[in-house]
Amino acid sequence: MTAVCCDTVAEAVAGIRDGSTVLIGGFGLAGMPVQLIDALIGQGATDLTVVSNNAGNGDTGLAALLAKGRVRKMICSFPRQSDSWVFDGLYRAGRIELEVVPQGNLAERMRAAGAGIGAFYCPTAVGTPLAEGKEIREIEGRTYVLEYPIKGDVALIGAHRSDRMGNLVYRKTARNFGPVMATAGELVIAQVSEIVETGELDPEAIVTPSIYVDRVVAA
Amino acid sequence: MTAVCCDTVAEAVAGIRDGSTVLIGGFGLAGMPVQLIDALIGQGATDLTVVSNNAGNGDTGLAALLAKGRVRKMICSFPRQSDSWVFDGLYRAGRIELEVVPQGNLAERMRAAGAGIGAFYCPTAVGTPLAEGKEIREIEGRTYVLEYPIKGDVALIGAHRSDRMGNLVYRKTARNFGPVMATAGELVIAQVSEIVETGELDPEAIVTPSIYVDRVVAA
Amino acid sequence: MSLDKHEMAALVARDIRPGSFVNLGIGQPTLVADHLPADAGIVLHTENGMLNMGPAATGALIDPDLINAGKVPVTELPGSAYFHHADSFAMMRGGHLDVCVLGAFQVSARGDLANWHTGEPDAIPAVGGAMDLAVGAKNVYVMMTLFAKDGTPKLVPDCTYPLTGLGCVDRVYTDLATFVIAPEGVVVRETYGITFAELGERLAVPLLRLDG
Amino acid sequence: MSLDKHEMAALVARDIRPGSFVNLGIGQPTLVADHLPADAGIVLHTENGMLNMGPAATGALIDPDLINAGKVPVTELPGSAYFHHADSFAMMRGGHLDVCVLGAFQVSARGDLANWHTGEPDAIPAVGGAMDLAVGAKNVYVMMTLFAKDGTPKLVPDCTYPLTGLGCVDRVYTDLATFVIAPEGVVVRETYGITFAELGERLAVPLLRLDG
Repeated sequence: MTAVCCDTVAEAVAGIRDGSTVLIGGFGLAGMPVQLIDALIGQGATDLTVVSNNAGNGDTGLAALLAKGRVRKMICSFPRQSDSWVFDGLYRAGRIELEVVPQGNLAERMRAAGAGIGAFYCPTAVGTPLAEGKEIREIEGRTYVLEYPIKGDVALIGAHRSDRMGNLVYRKTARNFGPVMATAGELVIAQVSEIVETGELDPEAIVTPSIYVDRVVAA
Repeated sequence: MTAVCCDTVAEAVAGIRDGSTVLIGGFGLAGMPVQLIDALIGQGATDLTVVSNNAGNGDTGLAALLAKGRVRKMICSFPRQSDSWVFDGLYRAGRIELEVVPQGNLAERMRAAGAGIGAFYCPTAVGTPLAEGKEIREIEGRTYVLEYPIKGDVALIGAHRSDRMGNLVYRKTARNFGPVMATAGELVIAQVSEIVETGELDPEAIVTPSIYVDRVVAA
Repeated sequence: MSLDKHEMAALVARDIRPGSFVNLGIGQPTLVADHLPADAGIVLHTENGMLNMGPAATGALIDPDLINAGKVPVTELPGSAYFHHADSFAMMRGGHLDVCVLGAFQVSARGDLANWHTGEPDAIPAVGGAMDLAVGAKNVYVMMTLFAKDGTPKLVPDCTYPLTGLGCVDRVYTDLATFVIAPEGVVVRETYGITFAELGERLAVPLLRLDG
Repeated sequence: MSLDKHEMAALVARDIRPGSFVNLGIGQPTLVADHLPADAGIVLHTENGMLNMGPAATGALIDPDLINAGKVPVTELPGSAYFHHADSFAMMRGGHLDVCVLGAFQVSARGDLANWHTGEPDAIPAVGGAMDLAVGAKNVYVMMTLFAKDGTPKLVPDCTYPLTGLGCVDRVYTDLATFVIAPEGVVVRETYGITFAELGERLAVPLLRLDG
């Protein structure tokens, strides 16, 4: 179904259920859908599994969601940062579960979810602790680890501009995880700087086609 | 290594060896690198395996390469067309081998080759003759077929414009297989309508980054 | 009266919800586009890498770089987007299309689809994107005549032609009746110029009547 | 004289061929950029989705949407291209980068790399893109001091820290010597302020001398 343009971020995050797996875009702050995360804090859904590259910076956005005890589990590649004190505290207190996933696996596992791939043999992490307990196979002389898709009930992403149908373009390295998460989320919500009329975006330059986007909001 | 801009198509296809697997872009005639194929005919490499969506149209391009007996095997999704008489004749005469691959598998298997994926479980063709003899696995209640990458020694692709570094943009549905083949070929040769100065293409709209392209030629 | 292909296309079009993303297979299914209401915001996908495809191009609008999966020149509508083949098929196989409409040689009572190969030993096999569409779209609608030219039914207990996909068909639109392939069996939704009883006599498939 | 980190970076830069596509890891490896000749056409990749990254941004050039993998604001050069994370890591894992330069806690004589986790039980694990770079780049160069602050060697018979990748390191650039990890063993290419014999005494790894 084509996307709905929402008037408010509260409307955009309506209906997210407790226990959901929420994919949250961004790499550091670039591409991070901060207003959507704030709206999710207000919306109230809890017991969430959050999939995001990092585990929050400072005290706002994802860190604030974590601080409110609303996240049961983080799936990310790089939780530990100079300003990840909220996550660090929760983790050391045993109050949050952590699955560390190599950044490329994080991206490719979400791509697989969006592309209908059941599982894939991946060269990353062979022989390391992150491959422990996983199925291994040698193919043409190289060793691979079997990796499974990561699907989201919801994806919250930040993009640059949307048209009224939900086609998205991004800006510079703020593109990062957004396009992949848009394919892997069941309910995809995009926060953009601007919603333009349909037809204003160059069809050759659209990165996330409207088919992947359920709701957009300018924020 | 950054791309080399060639003055002639002959220079662009120099060095292609007998027995190579050659990925050839295009869907029908859109995106078909016709001048590169003509140059390959002149260049002389034989005993080729050609991977392309179709198996040649009319008497020119890929059909002409086939007619000269230079292709040992075709890997494609849709050989049979109203004007595929060259291929049809060779096939019925037992003079060419054919591997029919569902179009999505063709694309995804090349993507896997370019992305370092060893193999992937794929929903397409389960229970059909095209899955016969292949490994099957049930994952979360759905059945998948294990598919392996298709790598090219060479990729011949058609694009719209290139800059001097080899960044490529395409035009409308002529994009089709080009970007995927560019990732899966060892030696990637692109025919473009125009080579522009580096910096003239919009960095947000580049479809094939220069890292994938070895040679470009305006033709 | 039995339906002609345009009437069948109109029936299919009527069942496609506004705002849907739809792939119309090569051949008769492309006729469905003529019956989609212009204001329904239905977006057409073509597997060679485009969303929001417009009608066939004629005259000066013909552009060799802008074709559909049947290699017919087409046009673009505002809001269209282009993408490469791996992305296009990821979209299909990942279950993002709401509906695809396909032709068929045979459909089985369980919704198996045979539409790519007649099984003749000298036929050159060619599958294209049929198998990907069959497994990928949320709803697979088949549009076909109910009987082959030799009078044999195309809705069958088991497909005898090589399969395209297993249990993937949701609805079948034919010249004589429309069917829903449901978990409990084949449900006849409407008949055209034939009675339910006659249909049951001519098909080897147990048929259920639509209640209400 | 032993080398400082800038001299080490210069040595790495000297070994990168013109026209190469290179990823410089977070930390000291980023210093290599300062020593790449401007006319060599070397293209820097950052795994958060960009090719042909320019130098760090300062002042008015700082753009929060344009950062490198270390989350430092950077600039773009003519011919740069942006792509999403799955495409960026496909590029890395598919073997398309010519060189990546990484820091390390330990490198083994067989080229195993440990650079993501100290193994301390209370450390919060964080891997980022290190494992993907280790398996993906055609040439993996490590840049590190040869000895830890406590004097223990970082070039070791077997890594005791959790591994990042198996047999993936090709060359090791340190303050005291540069090494090539070859099929026949660890080859010392050059030494700085230390002799080959002294090096052999301080490392538990058998060392080969570069012939010629």
